[in-house]
Amino acid sequence: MPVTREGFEPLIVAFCCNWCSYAGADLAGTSRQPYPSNVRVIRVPCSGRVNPSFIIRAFQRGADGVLVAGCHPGDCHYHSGNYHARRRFTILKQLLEYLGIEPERFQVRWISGSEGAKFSAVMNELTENVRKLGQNRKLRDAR
Amino acid sequence: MSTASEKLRASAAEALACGRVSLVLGWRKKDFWWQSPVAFVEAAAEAEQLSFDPFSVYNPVKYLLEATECHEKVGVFVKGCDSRGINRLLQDKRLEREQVLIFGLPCSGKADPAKIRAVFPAQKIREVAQEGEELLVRLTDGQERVAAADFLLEKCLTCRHPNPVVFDELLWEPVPVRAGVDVSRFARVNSVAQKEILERYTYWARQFDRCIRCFACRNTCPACNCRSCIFDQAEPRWLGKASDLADTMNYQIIRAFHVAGRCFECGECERICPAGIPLQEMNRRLIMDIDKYFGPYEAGLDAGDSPPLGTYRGEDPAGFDES
Amino acid sequence: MKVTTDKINSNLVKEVEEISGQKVSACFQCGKCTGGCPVVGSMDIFPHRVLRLAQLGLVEELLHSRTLWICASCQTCDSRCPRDVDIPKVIEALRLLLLRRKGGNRLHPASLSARVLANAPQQGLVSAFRKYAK
Amino acid sequence: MKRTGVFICWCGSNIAATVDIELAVAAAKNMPGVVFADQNKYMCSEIGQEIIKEAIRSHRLERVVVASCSPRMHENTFRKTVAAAGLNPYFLEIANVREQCSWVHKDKETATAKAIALIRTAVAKALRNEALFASELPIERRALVIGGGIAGIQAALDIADSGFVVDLVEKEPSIGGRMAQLDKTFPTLDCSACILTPKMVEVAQSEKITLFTYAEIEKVEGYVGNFTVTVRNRARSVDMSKCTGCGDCMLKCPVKVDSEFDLGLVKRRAIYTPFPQAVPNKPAIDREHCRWFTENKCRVCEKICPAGAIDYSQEDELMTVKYGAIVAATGFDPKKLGNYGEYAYGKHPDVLTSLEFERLLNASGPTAGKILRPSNGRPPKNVAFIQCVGSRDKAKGNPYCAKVCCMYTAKHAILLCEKVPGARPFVFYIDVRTPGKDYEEFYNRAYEEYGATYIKGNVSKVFPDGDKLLVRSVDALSGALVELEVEMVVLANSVDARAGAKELAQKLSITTNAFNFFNEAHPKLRPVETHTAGIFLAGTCQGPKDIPETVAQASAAAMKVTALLGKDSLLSTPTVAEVDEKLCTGDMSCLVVCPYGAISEKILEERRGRETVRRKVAEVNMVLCQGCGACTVACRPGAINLKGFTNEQIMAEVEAICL
Repeated sequence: MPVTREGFEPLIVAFCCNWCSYAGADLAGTSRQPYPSNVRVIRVPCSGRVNPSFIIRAFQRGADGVLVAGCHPGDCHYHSGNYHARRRFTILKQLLEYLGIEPERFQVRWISGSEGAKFSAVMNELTENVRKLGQNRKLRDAR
Repeated sequence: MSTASEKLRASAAEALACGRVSLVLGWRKKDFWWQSPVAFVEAAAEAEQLSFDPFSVYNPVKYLLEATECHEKVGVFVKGCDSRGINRLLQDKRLEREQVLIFGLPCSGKADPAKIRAVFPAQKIREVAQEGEELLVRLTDGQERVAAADFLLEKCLTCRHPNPVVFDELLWEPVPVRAGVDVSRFARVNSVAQKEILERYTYWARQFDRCIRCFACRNTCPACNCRSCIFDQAEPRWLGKASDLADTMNYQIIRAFHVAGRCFECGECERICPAGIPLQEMNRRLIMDIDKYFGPYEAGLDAGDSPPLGTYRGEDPAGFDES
Repeated sequence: MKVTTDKINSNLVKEVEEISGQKVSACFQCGKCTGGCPVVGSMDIFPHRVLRLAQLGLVEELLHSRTLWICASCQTCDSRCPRDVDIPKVIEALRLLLLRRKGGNRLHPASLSARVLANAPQQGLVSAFRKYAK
Repeated sequence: MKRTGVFICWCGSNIAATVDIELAVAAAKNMPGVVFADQNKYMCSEIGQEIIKEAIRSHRLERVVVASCSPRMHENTFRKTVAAAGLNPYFLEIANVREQCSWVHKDKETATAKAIALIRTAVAKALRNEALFASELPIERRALVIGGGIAGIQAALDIADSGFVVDLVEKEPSIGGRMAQLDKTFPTLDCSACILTPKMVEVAQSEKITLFTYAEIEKVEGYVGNFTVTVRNRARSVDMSKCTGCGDCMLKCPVKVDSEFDLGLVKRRAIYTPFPQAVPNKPAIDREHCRWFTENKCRVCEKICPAGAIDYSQEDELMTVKYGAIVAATGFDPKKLGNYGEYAYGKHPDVLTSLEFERLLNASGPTAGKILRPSNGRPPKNVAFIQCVGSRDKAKGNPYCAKVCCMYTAKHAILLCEKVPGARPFVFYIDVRTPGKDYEEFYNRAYEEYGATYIKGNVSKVFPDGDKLLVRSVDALSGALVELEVEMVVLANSVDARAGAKELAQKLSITTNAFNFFNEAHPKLRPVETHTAGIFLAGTCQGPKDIPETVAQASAAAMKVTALLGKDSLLSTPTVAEVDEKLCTGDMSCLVVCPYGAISEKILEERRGRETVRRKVAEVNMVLCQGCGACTVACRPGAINLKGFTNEQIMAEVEAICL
């Protein structure tokens, strides 16, 4: 957990699909659109590859916010992966909120390979929202 | 002895005697008045032990997984809830329809021993039997009749399918659905959902804190029928071994997620939980969301349909910010 | 008539859209509405132009138009519109805008005497209170 | 633990200006498994790559992590580098410290911390990397083209020209398609038949092309390089080997049916070729209308045929052929106008669709090329052309633009003026769209040279008025109401996907959009490929297009086919799903979500005690699997895993990234 002089710095883990959102993140880089260094990306082939277990595990190990980013509906490189992801994470998100986890902490977004600015904006927004919430203690391991 | 039990015995004895099946799953009476565990009957002569009483609540369906490995065809008695478990196994390809002979038992609900104990002194109760709409409570010093409806298990109060949805033979006439179940089905979920977010967390943290990770909820659940459960695997270690609240939440979230769209609301997980965790409130929350986002769906009614988490529609709404 | 940034950005267009539930921006000016309108001969601003003016924020100009009171809401235009714009609803919204502006178009509960309140049929009161209210 | 080397790239100052490289190298040296860490100004340079190769040798490295630009940039470069040093290329991992770190962060301290975390994550993953190998597949060197219009013809000719064998399957008794129905083509006014017919003949004469007309696709199985296709050859009732194409039968047949080719403007016989230039120029019997098949009498054609080619006993034949690649070129249907009562189509004979008007223009059409009113056989003077009929209409038609109507209407206006002296074309339009070489100029000629009147206004209603037609509209530009009395109305009806396109898409396992046009794999960069490898698209089955675009796409598809068939073998992607049979329950949740049909059931026999028990498990076809991983999440026990992105690897990344 990076804590700087300014106080609490959240850790954001982003699962990005290789074809759209990871390319969007790269484009944010090539077009120099800054976002906080709190964000760390894990590259997956498709949002449909993201297992809810990975998300819970990230929260357990200290992530304060988790993002799953994939291609826009209809644009999935694998045709249907993001549609399955949309169903899975729709109910997972409702469940987490029902259990009392703040909705801002777990986000799903569609970011295309041409949306570098959007990637950057989403990361800024997510980091700020989570920063306001403070540290994730609810799903975090005690040790 | 009630005619219901007699009908069970006769059906089982007949099926075993003529060789239609080599094993029948039902219930038998055990040492205490509130115990009616699952019985395994392999010969017509043993059918006498079968009993169908206010406590024949256990779902015998999960035993079919092992039973069908060493028996070509197994007879099984099922209540409405149990029968949906059969469809669960059929849909999950864990069972073939020809492997089972299903005796359907329309069921107007099973009794909650705790509710009986709350009214009658536990030491005095010797037997509780169903007589029509009433429970006959035999005490050490006499007997009393009470309305069975007042002593129903929580899960039976919200039962939408008291009659078996799949069977070969129905042992008696179907029973009506209890009035008001549709309202009460999600009442508890809604009351939790209405709490403030921190209150919700505190509520669930208090519940999960009691979890001893005995996995009884998983073991009893016919939807949890994997050959090897991820929670038992070592590499990757999906679930930590520490009895830590975060690990418990991990377990409970993923367990609920794995039965999402597949849970058919038998409520055995919650009834059997030694820590009294209201697991149905999680399962039903998922059912609510599935109904809301993907269209109404009830699992276990039709083994031929497609569970909502294996399919999709292009125009599905998202339960998150899609902007 | 003059198009200015102020007019284009004015809230009047939004108001018309909100009241009518129609998106005036959907119109691509094919003119099929005007071509089929049975009362177009008496209109000073033709139906397709009503939408064009609304797109450009020229709502004030529309409010003074005779067209608002000529349109018979026969829905011929609506049934043929390839962009699914219900023009009679847009025109009705413009009429409502005028009526609201004039004021005095509905009952205010406070203005009624206790005797009236006690004796008037409730349904009548409710509808009178709500007349043209937002 | 695998001996891992970490190589950190400066990328000149691109990375080094924001990330403290020394600090990162020092940190990397302390990471679990790392036995060597180094840095270079440009890791991707010859020198940089040599450093990696040398270190692999001298430090006996088993895994390599390069911290540099995005893996989308240089992953392949470095995979080749480690392969050159004798390691499996998939032992490499990239930490993206440029695009996703140094370029988006300014503060050196936090950027360095993040870079170290990213390197740690890549190391954690690399330690769990396994050797992956692409498998090789044989290729069936034969192509199938579905649809014998200009797209299919062009694709077949180009594939044949490259030396491969092609089967061309056409549903109708002749190839030629929609283009054969046209008179002249914009913007050059070439005669359609003059440029199409030679190509049709070329198809018939090509040694490499086998033509199957009156045939349809029944079933498609298999995968790229190895499709197995069942084709239904419909009973033609004419022995093709005996028929000489003399046409006597067609003259004597007593049954008259609306000609599909002439859109019902004239009749054809029950034994017929669709049009005089048909290829093959041998008739087929339409059994639905033939008197022998419907009433059991007649047999006139059999009596008249000098070659004895009539064979009423023929039956549909199914043939099963293996193909390496498939081109879908099934074309379009003109939109049916049932929703558009306001245009009086079907109520007045002088209201025509544009394709019907095209037949009137055509020299071999019902009027031998004269524009005559169907009602009275006299030439019209004033003709209204209505654009966007059923196009750009989200209320009751297609929301999309049909793309070709603006241009062919300009052509119709010009041809009207040429054929009927003194005639006046009126074109009712919403917008005129003429992108394309020489297109705008062609449109300009229509109103400048030929005097076509363009009116911006969609026609609201066409009123039959005696023997005339009253057209009501508005000129949206002037605001003037328009009421014209015309003798003919031509409706530019929209382009629909071919009826049956959806069913064919299902057979081919390709996707369609909401309007049943076949989906390309990528709208910009893979416009002729589909999501199913080995299946390509040509022409209007993918979406409305004109002839030049169709031909270009057909040649492109042919090129894709020949590139595929020209390979020695196919390499499959190595990052595919894999089943752990011990864990597999066999409930096939994975199969349900697989978009490629790559998963099937397999019966496993295993020993349990003294018995052999059989149980069902999932099996992955490594060729069909594209590695999306949707199955891995559907699988509750985690029995199906994705190579290269395994559960173990991703969990390790999560652990490392959160440290």
